Amino acid sequence: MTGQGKHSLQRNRLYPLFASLILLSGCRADMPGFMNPQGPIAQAQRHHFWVIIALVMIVVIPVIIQTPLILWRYRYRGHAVYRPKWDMSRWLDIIMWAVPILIVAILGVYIWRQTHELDPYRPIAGDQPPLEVQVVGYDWKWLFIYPEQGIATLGQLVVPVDRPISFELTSATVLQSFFIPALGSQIDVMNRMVTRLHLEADHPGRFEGKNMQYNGEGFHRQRFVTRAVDDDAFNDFVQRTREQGQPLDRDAYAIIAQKGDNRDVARELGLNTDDTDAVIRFSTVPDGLFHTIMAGSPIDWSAMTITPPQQGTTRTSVIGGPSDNDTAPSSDHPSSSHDRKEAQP
Amino acid sequence: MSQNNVIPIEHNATQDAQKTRHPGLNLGPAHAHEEDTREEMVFGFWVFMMSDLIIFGLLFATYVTMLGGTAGGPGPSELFEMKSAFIETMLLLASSFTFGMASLALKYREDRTRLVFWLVVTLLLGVAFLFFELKDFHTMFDNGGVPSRSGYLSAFFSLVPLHGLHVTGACIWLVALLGQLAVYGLDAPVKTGILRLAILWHFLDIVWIGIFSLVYLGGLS
Amino acid sequence: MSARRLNEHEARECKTEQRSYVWGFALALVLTLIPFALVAFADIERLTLWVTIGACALLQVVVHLRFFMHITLDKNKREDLLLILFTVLILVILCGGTLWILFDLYQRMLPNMMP
Amino acid sequence: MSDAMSSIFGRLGWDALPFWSMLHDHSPMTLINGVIATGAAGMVVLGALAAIVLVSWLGKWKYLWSEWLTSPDHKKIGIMFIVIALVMLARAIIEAVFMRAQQAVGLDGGFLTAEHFGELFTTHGTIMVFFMAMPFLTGIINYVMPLQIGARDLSFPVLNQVSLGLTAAGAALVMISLVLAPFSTGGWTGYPPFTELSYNPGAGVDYWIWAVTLSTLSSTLTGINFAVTIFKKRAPGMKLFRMPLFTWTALCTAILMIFGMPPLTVATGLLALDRYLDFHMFTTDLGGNMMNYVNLFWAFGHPEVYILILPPFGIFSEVFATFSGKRIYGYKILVIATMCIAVLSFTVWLHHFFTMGQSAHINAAFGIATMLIGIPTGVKVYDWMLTMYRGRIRLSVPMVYAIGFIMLFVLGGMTGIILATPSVDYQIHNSLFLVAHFHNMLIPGLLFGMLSATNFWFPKAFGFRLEERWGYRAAFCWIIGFMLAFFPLYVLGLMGMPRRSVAYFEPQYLPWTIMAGIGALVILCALLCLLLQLWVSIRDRHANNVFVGDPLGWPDAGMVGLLTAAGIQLPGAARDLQH
Repeated sequence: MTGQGKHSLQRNRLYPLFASLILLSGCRADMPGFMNPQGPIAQAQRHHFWVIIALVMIVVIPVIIQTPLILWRYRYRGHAVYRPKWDMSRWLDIIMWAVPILIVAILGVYIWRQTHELDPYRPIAGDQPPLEVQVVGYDWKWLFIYPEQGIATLGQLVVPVDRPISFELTSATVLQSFFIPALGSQIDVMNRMVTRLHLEADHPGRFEGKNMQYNGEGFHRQRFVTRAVDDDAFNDFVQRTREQGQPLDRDAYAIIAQKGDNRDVARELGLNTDDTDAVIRFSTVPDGLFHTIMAGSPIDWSAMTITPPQQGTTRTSVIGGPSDNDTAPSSDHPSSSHDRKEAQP
Repeated sequence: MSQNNVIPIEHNATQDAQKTRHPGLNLGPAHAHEEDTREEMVFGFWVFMMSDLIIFGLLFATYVTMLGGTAGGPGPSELFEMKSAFIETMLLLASSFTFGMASLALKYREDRTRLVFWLVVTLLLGVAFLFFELKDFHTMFDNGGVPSRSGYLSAFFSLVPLHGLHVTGACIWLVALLGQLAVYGLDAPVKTGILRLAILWHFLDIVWIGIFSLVYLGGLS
Repeated sequence: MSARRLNEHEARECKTEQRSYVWGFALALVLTLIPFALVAFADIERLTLWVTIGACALLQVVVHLRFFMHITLDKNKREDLLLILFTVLILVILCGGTLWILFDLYQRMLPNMMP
Repeated sequence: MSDAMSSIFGRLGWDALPFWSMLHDHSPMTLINGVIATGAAGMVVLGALAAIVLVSWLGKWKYLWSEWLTSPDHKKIGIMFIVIALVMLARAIIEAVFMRAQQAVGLDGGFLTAEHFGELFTTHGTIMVFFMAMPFLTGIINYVMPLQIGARDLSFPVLNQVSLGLTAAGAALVMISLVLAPFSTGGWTGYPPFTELSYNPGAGVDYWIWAVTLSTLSSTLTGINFAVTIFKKRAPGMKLFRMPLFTWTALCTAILMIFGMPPLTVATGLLALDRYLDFHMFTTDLGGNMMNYVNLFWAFGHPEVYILILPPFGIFSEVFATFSGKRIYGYKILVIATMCIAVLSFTVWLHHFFTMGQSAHINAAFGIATMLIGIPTGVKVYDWMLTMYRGRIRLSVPMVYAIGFIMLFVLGGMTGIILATPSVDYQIHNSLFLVAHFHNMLIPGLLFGMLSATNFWFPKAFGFRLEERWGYRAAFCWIIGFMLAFFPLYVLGLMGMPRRSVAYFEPQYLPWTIMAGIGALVILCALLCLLLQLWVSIRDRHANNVFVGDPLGWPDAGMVGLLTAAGIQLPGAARDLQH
């Protein structure tokens, strides 16, 4: 990825300095994570990462270089000067305290500003209003609710490119940590609490998403794919989900709430599960589902209005034309929505 | 090993033995020898108390953060009674004073009768405090204030009964010391024991100041 | 097991110390009665009430330390005074930090836990 | 009958035995894991039996009981602490090798079940912190510090025995968990609500709570003992600012133990109340609030980090001075820096949970406070370099560890500053980058320090030197193994690999996990070298005797300082060290 962001200038200057680390990290082009950022937040984080390394190197490099030199020069059998009683030098002391204090002062100002700028609660400015996504962590899967669109997905998060995404997150079970490394910050999710996160993707693509906080034996399987697509493809995804997804009703929810990963849910729902990226789409979601889960109160299905399928026009304004960027679902599972080999828009 | 040959270990016994060299409670001129060896014991106990104080402090902070966690259960205004809190406070304060009298009896007169008298009074006050506290808890339980009801009540029952447990421990220690007094007389270990118990007793009274101010008065106001 | 006879100096010292205990008890009593009376009888604003209760409690702690536990500014008590002050510093850091962090967290994600 | 059984065994059933599931389920995965678990349990049982048989065969029960187990002597208690630490170190390293081996083949598979892996990382962390690091440094301080200040023993010898007993009991619990019922899978931090009864009803978390609480109490009492000893039992003339640096760091560590351990006591105590008495401190329902657990745990956890690292700082100060044949550079500055670190360590604990959702100004404040600690630490590193400067450096075994420490520790410091930056921490929190960082601090810092101290002071304790060739081999294996095992984890962390995951699905991770696996094997070699070093040294002990014609024994730097303070002239080698 060649950087196109605002920080590209500094990066170009800094990177040759750290060629060794980049070499260490191997083939950068397909390196997952924020070293290969796909959004402004991750890009800024990579930038901070290198700035801090550069500043701290002022203290670290002399130690790494001088220690072997001292070892050689003052070796026991050497003939260098020997001053066993020398144990104080005012000037050296002043430098030794002043340099780190200065570095920390610079870092302190820098950190104060960057921490506020990259606060996950802080909305990202953009031309379009942010896309609202509600995330619920289960043992061991993530449910994504699109409240404006009235749909939900499991195991896959589809977001439009270049549009800020505003997440509200909670957990239906224990502490978890929601993380899409290529896009930016992780944030803890906890039952009865709502955390906020703002991200944006500026390149289309498929990125790994995961849980970072251990929560039992299925922890390593609690993954999802983030697909960043253009607006048309996103609208198409919404449309298709409304038409072909299955309702998130009491039975489906009971399956989700059990322990198990995406594949287990797909199997229980009777979907084809030979894929590691089992993707389940829900055409309707009970209103206020997220906050009910958050509060831990039992979901009263009868009292909740179900968004009627295929009448989404009342709830959304962004349905585009039927341009078909997504592959069609398999014909023998009309209600399922596996898209295993999506074409990249 | 070698160090024993060369290092004089003991403190100079004559070195201000008459003065009270250690802070807090101390023995008087009649106890010059114990005064000299007891210093580490008492200082160590102070350090232990300070470590304990951190535990209490964090439980106080936890209690404050859990004030909102009543989960629809009973809160402070429904559960606490001003009268019993006041009685408990008075009992504990009085016991602190009577223990002070006991310390004085030990320090100056080495008067066993007077010492035992004040210690017994202190013990009775402590037991009375515990009785009222338990009665309080009983009332709370009757009114639905059980720790499993809510996070708030859990925080309450991890703070206040811990103080009660300390008082119970102090009372048991006091009984043990009275026993030692009866069997061994007023020897050095018993004297330092009384000193340390006095520190614990006053310390528990200080913790109770926090409890009645923050938990009871704060909750009732 | 009769009491030891005190010489004149000791007797005076004993008297002084006894008086100090009584003083301490009286002060502590007053500082206890004030907040209880305020909560029970007075009808004042909550914040003022809390500040008064807190001030009385702090004063009473000082009274206990001074009169019952004999922590003074004397040089030979310096070690314990420092120990206590250091403990107070750590307590302030830990408890203050706990309250700061948790109430901030409540505000941002758990508003119903705000008391 | 069944009532009696259940009152004895509680929730324990036959399925608590490690081979039980293997008997009923014959799938390869269960078999492999059953064999591993049974092997571990067998080693515990056989090890205990072997020890019993050996002592009986040698007829040493009475000696063991009266000279060691009931001895209040600080030197013997110190040595027993170190023995516990070494046994637990061996176990935890073997566990680490299993974990690294699993991840080396863990691309969508591997040979360990997730449950088993969870127990491994939990026991590894718990053991390394509470039953390796703490006993090791407690043992060394116990042995050395009273000698350095000229005290005959600690202030409270019986309390010292109690501390040893508590630690031993905790370590025994962790060992028993290999045989009866598996350990917790909640990690060494034991975050609720995962460790609450509703999510984790088994005995594992209870093992964890009891083991950790016992160790915590032990450390609190030890801290009190050390602090009072240093304040009250110094020999005349041993003013505070004449104390050897190791004693200074011991004092600061003791203070941190006294004030840093109570938060953990509170956290585990409240968790225990939740589990046993149906409290709701950290539950998800009824007003419980797990964030406070995290807060309390790290209010302990950060001072703990400095409890672990300060004594090695002191040890390295002595080692650098001794083997450079030179005075320590900037004694007073080092003391002041140590005290700065000790106080600052109470102000930074939030950086362990930057991602929990608090405001940016809190994150930034704690991030900056964290970086402040970097200042005195950096000064210390430069002081050590200047101690070597213009000296005559002998690269003995303790010095090799010290050099490895100084070079690797600054790298760990750098990654520490990176992690202390909240905006970057949002990326690498909970990832293997973090794991690499704290191993980078604790292996070159704590472990190298302890091994350095062992090599340095062993002759003082036993009268003969540790053999050098195997010592060098162990040291180099440690340094190389550390780099091979943990530098790849930095890269993996940057690629977003979470810690504690038994398997992964990104093929890009594979080369790095394999490299880390090889590193773990090298570390295993280092452990073997250590054992061989001990064995060879004991075998050739007469050749390495240091007490020939030297009535003062082995003069360590601290002793020299002490003797000088007491105005005593030293013969021979000791006098060289004085200048």
